Amino acid sequence: MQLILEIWHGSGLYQISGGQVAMIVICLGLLYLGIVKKFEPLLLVTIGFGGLLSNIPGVEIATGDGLLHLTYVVGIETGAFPLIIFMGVGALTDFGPLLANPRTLFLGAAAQFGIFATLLGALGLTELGVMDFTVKEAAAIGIIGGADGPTAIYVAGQLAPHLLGAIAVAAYSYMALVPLIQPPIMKLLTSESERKIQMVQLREVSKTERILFPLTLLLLVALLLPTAAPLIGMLAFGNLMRECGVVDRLSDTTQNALINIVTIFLGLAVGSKLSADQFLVTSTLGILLLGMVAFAIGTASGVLMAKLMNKLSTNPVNPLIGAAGVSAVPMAARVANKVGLEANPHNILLMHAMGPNVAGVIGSAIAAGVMIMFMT
Amino acid sequence: MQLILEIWHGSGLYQISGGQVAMIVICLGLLYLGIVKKFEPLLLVTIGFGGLLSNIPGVEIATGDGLLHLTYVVGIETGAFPLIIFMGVGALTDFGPLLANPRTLFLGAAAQFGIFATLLGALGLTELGVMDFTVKEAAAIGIIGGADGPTAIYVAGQLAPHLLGAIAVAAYSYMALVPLIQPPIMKLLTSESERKIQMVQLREVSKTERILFPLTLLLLVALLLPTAAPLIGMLAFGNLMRECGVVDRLSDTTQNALINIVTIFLGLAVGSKLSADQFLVTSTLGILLLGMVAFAIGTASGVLMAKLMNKLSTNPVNPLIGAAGVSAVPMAARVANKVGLEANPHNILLMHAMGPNVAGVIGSAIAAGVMIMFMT
Amino acid sequence: MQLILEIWHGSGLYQISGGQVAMIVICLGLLYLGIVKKFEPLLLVTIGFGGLLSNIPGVEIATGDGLLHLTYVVGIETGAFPLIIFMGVGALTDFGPLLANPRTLFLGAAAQFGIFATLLGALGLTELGVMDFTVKEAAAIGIIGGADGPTAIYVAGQLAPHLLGAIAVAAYSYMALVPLIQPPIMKLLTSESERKIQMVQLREVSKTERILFPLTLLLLVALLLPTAAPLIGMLAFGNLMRECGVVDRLSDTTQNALINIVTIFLGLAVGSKLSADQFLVTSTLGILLLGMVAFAIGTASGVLMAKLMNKLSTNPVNPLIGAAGVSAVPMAARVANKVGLEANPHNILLMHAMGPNVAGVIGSAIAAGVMIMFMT
Amino acid sequence: MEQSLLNQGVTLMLVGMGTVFVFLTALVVAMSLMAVIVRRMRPDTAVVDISDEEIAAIGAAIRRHRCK
Amino acid sequence: MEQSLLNQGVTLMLVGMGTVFVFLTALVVAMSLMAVIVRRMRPDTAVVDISDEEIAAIGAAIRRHRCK
Amino acid sequence: MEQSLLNQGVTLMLVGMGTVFVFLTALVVAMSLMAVIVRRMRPDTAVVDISDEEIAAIGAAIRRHRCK
Ligand code: NA
Ligand code: NA
Ligand code: NA
Repeated sequence: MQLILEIWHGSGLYQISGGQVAMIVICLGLLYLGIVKKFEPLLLVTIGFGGLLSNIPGVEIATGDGLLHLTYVVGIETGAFPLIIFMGVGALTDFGPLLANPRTLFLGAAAQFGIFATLLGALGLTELGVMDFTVKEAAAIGIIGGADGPTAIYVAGQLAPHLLGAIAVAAYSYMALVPLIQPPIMKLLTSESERKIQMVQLREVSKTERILFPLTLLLLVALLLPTAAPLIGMLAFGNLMRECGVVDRLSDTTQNALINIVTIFLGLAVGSKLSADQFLVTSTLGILLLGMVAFAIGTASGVLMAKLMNKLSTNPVNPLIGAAGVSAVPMAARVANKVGLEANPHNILLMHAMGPNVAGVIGSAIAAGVMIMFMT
Repeated sequence: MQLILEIWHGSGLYQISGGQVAMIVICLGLLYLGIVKKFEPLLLVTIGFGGLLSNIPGVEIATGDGLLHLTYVVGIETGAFPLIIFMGVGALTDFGPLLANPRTLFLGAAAQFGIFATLLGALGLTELGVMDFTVKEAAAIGIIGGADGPTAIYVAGQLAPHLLGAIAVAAYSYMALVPLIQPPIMKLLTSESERKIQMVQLREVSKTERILFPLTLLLLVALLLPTAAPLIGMLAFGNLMRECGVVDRLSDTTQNALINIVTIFLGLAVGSKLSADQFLVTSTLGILLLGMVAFAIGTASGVLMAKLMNKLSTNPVNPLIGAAGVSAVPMAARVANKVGLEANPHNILLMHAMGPNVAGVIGSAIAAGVMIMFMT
Repeated sequence: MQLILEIWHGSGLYQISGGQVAMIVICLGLLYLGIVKKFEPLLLVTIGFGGLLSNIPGVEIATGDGLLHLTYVVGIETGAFPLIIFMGVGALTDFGPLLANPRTLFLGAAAQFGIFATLLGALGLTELGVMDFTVKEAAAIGIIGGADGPTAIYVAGQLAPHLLGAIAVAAYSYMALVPLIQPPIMKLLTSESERKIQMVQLREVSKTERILFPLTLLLLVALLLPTAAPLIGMLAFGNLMRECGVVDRLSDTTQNALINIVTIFLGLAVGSKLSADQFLVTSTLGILLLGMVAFAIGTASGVLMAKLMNKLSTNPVNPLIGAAGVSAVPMAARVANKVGLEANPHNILLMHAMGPNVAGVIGSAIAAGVMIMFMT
Repeated sequence: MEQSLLNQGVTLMLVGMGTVFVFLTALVVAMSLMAVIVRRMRPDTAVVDISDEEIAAIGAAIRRHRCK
Repeated sequence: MEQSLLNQGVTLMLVGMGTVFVFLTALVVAMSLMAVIVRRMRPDTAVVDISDEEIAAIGAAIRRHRCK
Repeated sequence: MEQSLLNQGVTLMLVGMGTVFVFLTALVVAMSLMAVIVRRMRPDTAVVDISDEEIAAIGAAIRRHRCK
């Protein structure tokens, strides 16, 4: 009898809190978005399932000696997982479109305005007494506007680990929602004739340029902004392995087994931050709201920058590709392409949009470096 | 001269103990079973070689800063390796036959009687003064009857790490011996006409059911028996990745590179517990004996449960598939199929036996959860 | 204004030292050798890039909590990475040519003279006051003559971690330079007629012999020189997985995903020792010089041993294959083949040279075991 | 009062097997319910759509990878 | 004197966006320079040689692996 | 009495090369013995059986994987 009572007291039904029930529903929602809606499934499925595991009462999974907590300590607190993912992203990324048209870097730069505007917004809400964010927290929230998952996780892990769950969920959710968030903004800020602008065919990029690019990028970071060097360095390393042509077996493993393994454990570890007591706080609401704003401002800034460039240059740029500057690779570039096709069914913008798209990855990493330099 | 003496004193010939010689012979025996007899080669080869390395005198491999000891600390003491293997098992397992015929879960439940009967046996031997096991040790020994390697290693690592070597060796050896241990018991408990029972074709299982199954399983564990959640959770996660269809690259890596890498190091780490001073103790003999009993009782319970179900239901079950309830996937299901073919050459039981077979994996994990709940 | 000053003070341009500039140039040189000259690209590209990252001023990458430093602590200080690489080498190595012609082991033994002669040289330079090496450091430097990267890294990590960068760079660079270093020595020590010696076709080696070889090797090490057991043990384990035929999925993963992942992080971790303050010391120059000498002496010893064997035996050996005894698999064997073809265009020595080539791997590991036994 | 080891064992056995059966019975019920609900909602056609799109996405990824 | 949070935010925004633009401008300049230099030196033919040899090496490795 | 560094080096060299040669000689002997024993026992046919069954098992695994 006493034993049955012990089982009952050990059961989830007895121990579960309302917050945990709510989080289980939220995590099932993330799984729904990932599986049925196919929104960033690699991360939403793993984060969502990690979140489920983290809200099971009465067992150490996301705490203490639990596997998810150990994974978090080993992989996220050290920064290792996001950096390895960045190496994988480098190995998967073709910087050719950027090399063919370096000007598009400015679009990737402009879109980072979303990051800093959101930082300002977070501090503004605090000043107004609506929220209560420190500067570090505001910076970590702002980076959602970078539309780059590993960068957001890396920065949040360094500056505001207690907000990491909400920040990662916001970052990946909004990256998935890019096809819904961006088009209205893009159409609002451009005229029909601007959206019809055709761009000249991209030139071919030589193998030598491809090999020298990651080295150039790294050296520039080393000289100008060393705090961005871990992120940019791993990106450049992955890309050098991809392009140099002599270590293809390492590049293949980085693009497949390694990035997949790290993605699984990164997702579970991020999920460990979706426990009810860490996620169900008022700041989460603020983070989700500010994250959305960040995406919108980033999109707008990219488009406006493209329009400004058209004012200053004779070689016109279709302003739609400016929206791809937020990164969210390759979704944002596809969105730019799709909106462009609506205006002109013969205008394929995809490769042109890949330039600002990958530039956005670099831009966010630089913005992350700025944040880390001033905050630590 | 003095240096040559130093070499002689540093040599294995000078330092080796009788126990180490015995263990080297035993480990060569495990390798023989794995390589020539093809008994569970993935584990017996790695455990056997790890055992060889652990009995080399005068060098830290399975102790101190040695690689095998570090691997043990990192992978087994934390529970990480068996849990990751369970994720891999989930990604490799098709729960379709179980979904098509949920009743077979009862067979998987019944076969767990081997676990608890063995626990009782171990305590009985202690009461009689033949052996000297604590309740925790008895529980860890009983789990051998679960016929599931990672579950046995996980439970032993939590409850009785000093017995882990013997328990793992017993578990994998008897899983390999299933084709020898089970048939006589199956034939003893069934009549020729029972063995000839044909079962109705399994219905098709929809993709939606397959996706919902791991989630249902996890939620039920969360509500009823949270201490089983780490094992069941990782199993369900692996299976969700397999079935959801949107993260195939993660599922493929889990089924291949990841589970292979972890298997190698799990085997070596378990082998580090085969050092003479840890393995050559009287309790090992008791463990091997009790493990054998556990398998036999589990097999019998599964068969008898099937016969009981036939008494209560009009839709008959071939009692041979009850033996598959011990798990030992997929060997036990193949044995049931083979014994069935002997009685009726047109009766293919394989898919029917896969139901109780995978149910046995879930059943053992639940039994493990019960043990851990009461012992820690 | 103050913030801009802060950015300037945080920039690399402000903080960089002359030594760091020099090291960046050196690392770009390593990348050039790896990418353009294709010298051991798997290691020179990863080490070179790791070295670049380590010389970025003002950010923790190769120090403190930086990823490369953590990787070094986890993978090299523990010895795990070189041991796992050795396992991979075992899984990639075909010991058939050695089994077909065991005599070639003597060539692999003789070539290790380079190791000990260099040790002596390092101590001699210290006695002369030119350099200042301890016995441990001299031993770690000598192992460069083993022409085996993981062995050199393993020994240096154990005996002289502060010299690891220079030793690893020397080892891999000279392994890559084998086609330039060896031929003149080989031609100097052999006559035209010796280089024309044809060798009898190798016999077929049975599967059983291939399976028993790694076990024989391990048992012999266990009995004679346990301090070599970690290295030889992992080599034997990898080779057993390769040859036993029942764990092909583990062997495949070891040969691909696992060794590739570890190579990437090993290279980065070694690169973390190329920071200016650790690499730009006078001892580095001595190490580079002595390493070159070690290679030359090892080559010469192998060739001379082959000539000695021809004096004592009626079944002649082409002395060119003696040079392959330094290991540097498979480059040294290819060089022996190429020089042989120059003398006799119909004489294919490649498979004959693979025997001493893989024997050299075993020989260096044994020499490493001797060093570690006396030094620790 | 201390229980004898054997008594503890018997209790554990009863409670343990009981828990296993209760859990697996609950799972049978849950699975049967799920099957009924799923078959009533027939969302499978939608799911098939997914896999088609997935295949296209994988194909695109492979092409992108090949023509680097 | 402590800055208000909002002031800090504005400063960070200006300095941050400034840094991003300075850096990416420098990168545009560096890339353009690089492109000019590379096109002047035309070392691409040499690079193509590399990949040929690589392919041969991979092929050899595969063959060696197969005929174990 | 402390040995000079050079003396230590000479001793290490002699002992080290001696050990390497002793070990590799023992290995030559062991391998030759092994070859003789193996050829006398001719167990290779049995081994070939193994690989056949293995291939079947792998084939089955692949099929199982494909028809998930
Ligand atoms: Na971005
Ligand atoms: Na079981
Ligand atoms: Na060597």
